[in-house]
Amino acid sequence: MTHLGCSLLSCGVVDDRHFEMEDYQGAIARWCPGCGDHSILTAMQRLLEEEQLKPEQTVFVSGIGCSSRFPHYMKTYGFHGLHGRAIPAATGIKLERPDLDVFVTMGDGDCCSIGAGHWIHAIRYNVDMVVLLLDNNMYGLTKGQTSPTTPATFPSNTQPYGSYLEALNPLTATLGVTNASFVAQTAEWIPAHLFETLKAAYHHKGFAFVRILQRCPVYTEKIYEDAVRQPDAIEMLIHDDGIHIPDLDEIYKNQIIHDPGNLDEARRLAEPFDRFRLGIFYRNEKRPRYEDLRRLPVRTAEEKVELLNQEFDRYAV
Amino acid sequence: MTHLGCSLLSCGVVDDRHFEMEDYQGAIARWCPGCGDHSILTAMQRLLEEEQLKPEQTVFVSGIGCSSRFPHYMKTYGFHGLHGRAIPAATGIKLERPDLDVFVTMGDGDCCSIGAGHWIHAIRYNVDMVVLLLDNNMYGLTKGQTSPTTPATFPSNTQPYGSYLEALNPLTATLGVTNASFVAQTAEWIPAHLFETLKAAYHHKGFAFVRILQRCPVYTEKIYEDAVRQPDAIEMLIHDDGIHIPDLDEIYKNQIIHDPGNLDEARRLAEPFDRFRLGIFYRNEKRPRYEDLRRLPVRTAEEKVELLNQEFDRYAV
Amino acid sequence: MATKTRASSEKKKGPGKGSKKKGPEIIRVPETTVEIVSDSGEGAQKCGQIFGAVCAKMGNGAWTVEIIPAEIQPPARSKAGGSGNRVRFGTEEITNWGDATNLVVAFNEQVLLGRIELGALAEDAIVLLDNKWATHADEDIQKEWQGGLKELAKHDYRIVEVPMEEECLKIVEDPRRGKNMFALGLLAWICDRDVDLIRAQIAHQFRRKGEEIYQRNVELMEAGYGWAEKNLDFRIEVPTIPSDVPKVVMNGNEAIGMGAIAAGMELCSMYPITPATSASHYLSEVYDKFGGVVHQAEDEIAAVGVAIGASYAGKVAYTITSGPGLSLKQEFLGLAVMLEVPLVVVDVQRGGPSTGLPTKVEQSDLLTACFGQHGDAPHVVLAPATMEECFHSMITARRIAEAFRTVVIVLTDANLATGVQPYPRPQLDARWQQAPVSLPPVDENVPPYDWDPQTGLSPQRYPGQPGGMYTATGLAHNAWSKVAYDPDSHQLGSQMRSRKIAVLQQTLKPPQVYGSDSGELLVVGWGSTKGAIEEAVDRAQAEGLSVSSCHLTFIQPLQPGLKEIFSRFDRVMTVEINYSDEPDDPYITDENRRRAQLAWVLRASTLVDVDCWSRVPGQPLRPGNILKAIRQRLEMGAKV
Amino acid sequence: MATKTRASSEKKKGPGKGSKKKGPEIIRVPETTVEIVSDSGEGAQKCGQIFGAVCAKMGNGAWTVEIIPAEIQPPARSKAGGSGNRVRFGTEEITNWGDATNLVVAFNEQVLLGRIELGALAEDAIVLLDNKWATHADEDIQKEWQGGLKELAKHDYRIVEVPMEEECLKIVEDPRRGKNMFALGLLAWICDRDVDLIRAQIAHQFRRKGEEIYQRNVELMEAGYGWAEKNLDFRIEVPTIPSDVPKVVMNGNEAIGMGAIAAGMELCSMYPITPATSASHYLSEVYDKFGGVVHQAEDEIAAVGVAIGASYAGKVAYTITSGPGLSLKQEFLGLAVMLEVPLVVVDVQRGGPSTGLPTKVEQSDLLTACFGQHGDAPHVVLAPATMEECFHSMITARRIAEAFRTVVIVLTDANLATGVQPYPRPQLDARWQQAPVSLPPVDENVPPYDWDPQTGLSPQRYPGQPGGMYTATGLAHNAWSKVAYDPDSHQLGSQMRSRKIAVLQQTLKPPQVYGSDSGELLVVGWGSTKGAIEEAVDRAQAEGLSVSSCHLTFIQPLQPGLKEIFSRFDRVMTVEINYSDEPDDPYITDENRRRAQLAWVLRASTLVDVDCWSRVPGQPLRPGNILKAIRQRLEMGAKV
Ligand SMILES: Cc1ncc(C[n+]2csc(CCOP(=O)(O)OP(=O)(O)O)c2C)c(N)n1
Ligand SMILES: Cc1ncc(C[n+]2csc(CCOP(=O)(O)OP(=O)(O)O)c2C)c(N)n1
Ligand code: SF4
Ligand code: SF4
Ligand SMILES: [Mg+2]
Ligand SMILES: [Mg+2]
Repeated sequence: MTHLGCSLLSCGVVDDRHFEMEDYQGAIARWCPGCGDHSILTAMQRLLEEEQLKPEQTVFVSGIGCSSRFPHYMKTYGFHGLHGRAIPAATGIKLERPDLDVFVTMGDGDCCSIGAGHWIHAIRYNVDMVVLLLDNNMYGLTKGQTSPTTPATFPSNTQPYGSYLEALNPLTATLGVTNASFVAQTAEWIPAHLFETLKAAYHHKGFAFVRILQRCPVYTEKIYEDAVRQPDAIEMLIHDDGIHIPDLDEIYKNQIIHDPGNLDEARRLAEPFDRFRLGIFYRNEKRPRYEDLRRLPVRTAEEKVELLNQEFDRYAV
Repeated sequence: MTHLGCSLLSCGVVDDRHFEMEDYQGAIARWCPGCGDHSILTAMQRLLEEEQLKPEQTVFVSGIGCSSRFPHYMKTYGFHGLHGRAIPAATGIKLERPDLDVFVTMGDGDCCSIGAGHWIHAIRYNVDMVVLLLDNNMYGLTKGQTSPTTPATFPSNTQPYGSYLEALNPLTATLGVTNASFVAQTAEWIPAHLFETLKAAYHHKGFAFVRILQRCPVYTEKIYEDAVRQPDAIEMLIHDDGIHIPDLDEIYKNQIIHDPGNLDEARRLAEPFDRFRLGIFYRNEKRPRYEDLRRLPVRTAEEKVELLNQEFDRYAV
Repeated sequence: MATKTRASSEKKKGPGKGSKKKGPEIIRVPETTVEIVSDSGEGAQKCGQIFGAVCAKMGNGAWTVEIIPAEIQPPARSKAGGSGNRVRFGTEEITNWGDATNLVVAFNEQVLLGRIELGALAEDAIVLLDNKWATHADEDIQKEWQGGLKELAKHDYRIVEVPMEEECLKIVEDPRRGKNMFALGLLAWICDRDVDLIRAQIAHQFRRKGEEIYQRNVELMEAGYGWAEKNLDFRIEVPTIPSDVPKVVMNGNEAIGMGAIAAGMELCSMYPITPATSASHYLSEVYDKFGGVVHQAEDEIAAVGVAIGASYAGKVAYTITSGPGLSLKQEFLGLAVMLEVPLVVVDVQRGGPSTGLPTKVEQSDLLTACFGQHGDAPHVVLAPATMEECFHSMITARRIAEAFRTVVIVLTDANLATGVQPYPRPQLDARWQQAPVSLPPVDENVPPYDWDPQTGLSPQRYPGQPGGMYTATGLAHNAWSKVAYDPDSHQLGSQMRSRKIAVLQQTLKPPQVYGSDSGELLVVGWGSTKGAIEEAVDRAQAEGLSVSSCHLTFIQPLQPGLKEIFSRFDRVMTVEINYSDEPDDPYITDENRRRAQLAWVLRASTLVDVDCWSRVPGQPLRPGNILKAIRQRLEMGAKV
Repeated sequence: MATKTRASSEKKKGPGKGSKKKGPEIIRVPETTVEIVSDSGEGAQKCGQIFGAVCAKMGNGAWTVEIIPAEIQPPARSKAGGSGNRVRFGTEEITNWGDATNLVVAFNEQVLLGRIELGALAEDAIVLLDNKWATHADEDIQKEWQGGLKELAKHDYRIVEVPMEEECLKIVEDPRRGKNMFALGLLAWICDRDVDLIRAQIAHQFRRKGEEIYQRNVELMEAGYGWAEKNLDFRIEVPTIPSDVPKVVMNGNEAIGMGAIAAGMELCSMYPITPATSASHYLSEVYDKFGGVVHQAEDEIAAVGVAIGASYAGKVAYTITSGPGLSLKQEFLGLAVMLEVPLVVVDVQRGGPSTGLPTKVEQSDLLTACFGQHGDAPHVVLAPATMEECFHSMITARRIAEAFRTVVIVLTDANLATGVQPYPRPQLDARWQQAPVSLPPVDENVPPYDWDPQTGLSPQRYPGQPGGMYTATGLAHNAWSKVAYDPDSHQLGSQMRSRKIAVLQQTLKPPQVYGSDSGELLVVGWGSTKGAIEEAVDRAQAEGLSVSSCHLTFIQPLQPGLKEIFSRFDRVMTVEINYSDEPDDPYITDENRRRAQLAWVLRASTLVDVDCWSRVPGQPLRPGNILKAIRQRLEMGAKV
């Protein structure tokens, strides 16, 4: 928590504020009615309330897309940057200000298409942040173009006769990257599961990647229709170290016991794209975090001048 | 092979040329003495000779880096483009001219760092080409900066006190991407294995990704030193459907029988970065290829004018 | 002051004022502007599109502009949430969106107020307003409605309350999905539109939705038509002049797409971005049958890279994007210039900087189009001004790209992209299609860059040509495409790449002056503002002002003769949709004033003191505002 | 004509000509240029670096330039493969690399011939050449050697064959790893350099290699010194003037790195690219102890994104790159302008376009630095001209970035980056370090963009400030950072972002004129060409020509007073290292001539007919060539 930039924080008075859900509500959400993003927003506000995060110590970072409007709807600090580039900005924020809680929301185009390079590398860096992929399997904001996660043969405005390729599986892709430390999947229409997953992600120290299956009634209504209606279409990964919500046992009867520590098994389970498996696929807190690897000494201005003068001595005529 | 752009080809005379190795030799290679790229160049020229590829029907595409000088040293067509962007250029060439044989050479910075997004997506597209990662675990051309595949703690000019992160494993990353169809690893200092791997890649119909362990005596001399000296450091993946060079059995006694059709196993075997496992990890010719999915009708100019006039009719006042 | 007329549903409010029998008042005008505006999702855009197309098909000149809300899904009944379409049509050709709306159909009073705040309505506009809100179950809404009416009363509008909801409910259960067709019917009767044409256009719009939907929509339209006939006491007549010239009507993005097809290009490599994407939607639908493909790449960099790879190997390919995408493509554009690989880039400009105003018009990418690549990378920039020029610019662009082996950037904008205008149907030429690629063997003594030392031109060489093997490289190279770091090779290569553009310049014609050849003020423009500028000039001339205009198609290289033309006017100023400081702003001096982008280019090129008047409203410029600027500049006196 | 002197190894060729007893000829000059050139890998660069540093440390003015081969690993003994260093040093300050070399040590005749072809040598140069090739086992090489000597004989050089290999073999087994120190010894004796200083410098160079290597290198150096003493009959004397001003000597990239540290910046987020990378190498080595980090990102886009994220959240961060990287960063630069997040970008220019000449100097990124972002994105561009200015520019850049909440691009180039020059040791100021970030609570009624309506300035707000929560957005927004698509908000935001730059301009001083205040010709330059231009002006004035010069530090905004200054000269021309067509080239007219980049900016800004003389040799410009251009332009007569 000590950091040059925020020295004032450490000498602050005791903070006895209590925050309600409303304290986290920013502008009125302007997503379409029935858009899955709404429930993600609610779950997030619940999480912040439950964790009593200070609004001013929390930053939401996003790219461009429907999903990337997220920061505007939170009453925290926000950074609504460029399409595909949420992660570099978030990395900069966290490197400069490790005292802040950083959340990233991205769409499937944002994260998996234009942002793919940053995504892969961020998994490696394993900087401590919560990273949400709001996956509606389509480019929403630009009005319906095929995304990397669009299922094969599903039509869009750029591939009107059906998507050419099999969908990219964000879970296996993430799990393929060395230093992955937290990979989970949840669905926005199961609020309890969504909430618990966000919470687990928040408590993970490292890069916590969560793919959220998200309905877009405008462009991809059909895709999650069955999964929403038929709980049997869903397979819950449960484990003592994972997520297990007993209340849901009655509804979601397909359960797989999976130890999030098992990478091989995680990859195997993540493989089929057409199976909706929810839960924590992988978690490993022992992975090195980039920011820890380079924690630095903090110097006063005078010390720095002194040190720089020593440098000059080396170059003196 | 039929294509608008090259109709002249189809009405050519019978081609009875025979090509020697020299026929594939372009400018004199300007890599450092002892650079592993030299032997890759030789193996490639051998392959072209063995396959009797027509120089004019072959295109080498690269980015920027030591390894990316490759096209200049071949006497074929070449495209030496931008750092990290070899794959999009190669994709364009192949989409426009399916009749050409396309080879891509990239460095580890080129492919896995700045080019990571294209790499991931190219695996998905599965366009038919041979893609070589010349992995010297370092930025060579720019004189020694840490690359994604630099082993942890190995020093460079940008991380002089040792690389911060564990190396990215290009094999698991590739195998994590949906639609991967050919993934192999070889080492330039084992010419026979290198050659057979290139050959298998060439004969694969689809995106054939080969990581070549490549020595850079200038910046990363130490990294492959042991593996070069001690054949026991190497584990050969062998299989009837894979690569098996009986002549090498005596030298490389560590052998793992691995069926390249087995994806789970491929991922498991690819996992440890510090083990030098060579062979074909995965091969699947049944994966859809982007260019096949969108094969198009060929129209004459007159037909097109006719069709466009029909379009105008729809918009007529 | 127009008389306020309140028509209302007979059923509810009893018989309307005055008897309808004596026939409606006929408002006969040479042109009018009609607007339909609703909450987003209520279909006002479709209604407007059909109406605009029908106007064009009936032989009127027309120009439509989309009204796009700021938000993805703005809340219902919010001022900023208005969505719809604005159609200006007239007896003669219509070249721009005009100043203000004369007739508006609004689905609620809030979106109407939003439009009024933006200054969209003429002071004597006729307003048709759904009055269901007066009796809405929610009292707050009733109050808003009352407040809204009070607000409206401050203006001189002629307001007609229409029971749209009520009438539609007779036909459909959910009037949100039908009111737009009812409104279409209203407009059809008022403006005396051909009902058969409307039916055909409805059929086209809903071609993928099946017969039932079509029927219901027609029924709704007819209901609106009937209601208007029964209840309204005015009609607007905009005569048409029959014409023998066959015409087509489409928006600029469709024109770009068709132009690309007509130019024989077969690979559109793109990444979605508003407002460029609809061009690729169009192409995706039809390209297959032409043997063309739309490749949606993983990002803009890959998109242009794929296009360049294809151009290197065969036919000229192109990429379509908007500002942020153009920024990302710059490195690759420099490569194409260096490799002398032909490439066409369409930049459909939107509001900037950064993500800016993604759906709105602006002309602020001119300088980045000219100078956005690092190093000296000479290439071509041109800007069509109309839907028709959008079409033809693609044919020109391909030809220049190929003949000069260079990059051609075509600058359009959101105004052209989404606006609709009829124009003479192009005569297609099969030669435009011709594949340039043949693969004859190459004489080994001819280098791959066989530059003509005078012109810098050289023929392109393609993989597949026996004996011609070479490696294209972005490094400095000599004619043999060998890496060459010596001073002479780099100087020569730079010279050859520059010379080509000078040679192209010599083939261009001076631009035409619109209006008198000399005078007090010359207004210079480029791109989609042409119609508005010329209309303003017409009006100024009618006022007796000494003003002409001149519209540039080529920005790089510039057309010849500009200095000479400018010298004939006391004062020259550009009118552009980008940002410039006003001369009298605080802290602004002649030295530090940020000038509009074309003005900057013209000053450097001609050394004439080219002034500018520019704005960034996220909307097309209005002729009336340009006229005001003209008057004001003339008052300031001569400056050249 | 200098007399040719052939010294040779006593052992082999018997006693040298003439007796050494009478003491060597002393060539006393105010300055001289020395060059050492070898195959790459033979260490000539290190030798030159040490020699240059020693010259500076002895109190001479100095300027060094790296000689870099075109290839990664050029073949041995090839003309294009020469690698080394060129050191110009003098009694007074030396500001540029000069025209030609007076004394050269070459390890083989081929690299020497390569240098001669490039015009590097003065016609009366003294050449010391390893003669081992005369007796080489390979007959072809012997023949080459003979041919080479014949070639050399055509010039007026004073050639001294030195048995370098032979002498080195007495000390080391592999002379490839030692000849450079022997050569250093030769030069040390010839130029009478302080041997203790040399030893210290060798110790510094090989500080990581251990005592043994140090000892061996010193021994080799001393052997060279001794050999020269015994065999050579001339020495060169360049007096030093003792000075009280403490000085430091370093290259421009080190100066940039130290400047960043002095400016209190702590995050350098970069991606490797020549010739920028060495700055981050320097920083990577020392930054830890200052609490700073070098973040090597996955690509240039991420690099600048990380910097912007950090700047948004705390202290100004910076990114260092070269042309191709700048192209990739453009989208993010536009975002920083829009968010008003301060950011410093260093662009170490190299030859373009595209990958171009990665190791060589050019000044061709000026326009893309100014206009490379889509949309209207006003920001600052400045260009240091010397190593000293490199240092101070980082402090200025941070302050402007912060005070004006904008992007500052610092343009240096490969000439500054790798060249070495002594300059007065900066007096550090602890206030430069000060963290701007404090996190007091915010009054909820104050918007995050609390623009002063006059100046456009507003204080930055940081995460962590209670009550100040807002979302920074690249979309058009109002003062509250709320997305706002209405015309007024966008116009206002654009205005505020532009106004700041105009305000900055008002704080700048007019540039100084070097030489007379008025006259026939004013030469205008920017960046690393300053020394060469001023030297050319000095010489021209000495010839009686009426020439002055003027060097600009700020390119955007431009410094005030330019038009006024220009008006005092008959003719104004820029001298730049980028491409321009010559006025008399085929097809080139005044209308289509591509002009050098600063010339273009100045024309637009001042409307003065600013001419240009520019070249892209991949080398610094020579004062002699600039002088020629001055003479030629003066012959053409007045043009303004
Ligand atoms: C550089 C750039 N390219 C393209 C765009 C246009 N664009 C905006 S959002 C978007 C994709 C939206 O899809 P996704 O990321 O899946 O988010 P969603 O809207 O579905 O939540 C695109 C292509 C842009 N703003 N910037
Ligand atoms: C856009 C861009 N960024 C950076 C560079 C500088 N650069 C050239 S090669 C290279 C990396 C070389 O490393 P690698 O890809 O591993 O290839 P190698 O030289 O090791 O074969 C870099 C960073 C560039 N040319 N272009
Ligand atoms: S378009 Fe889809 S993703 Fe976007 S707001 Fe509407 S429902 Fe949500
Ligand atoms: S630096 Fe390394 S990779 Fe590059 S040519 Fe030399 S040995 Fe090969
Ligand atoms: Mg999406
Ligand atoms: Mg490498």
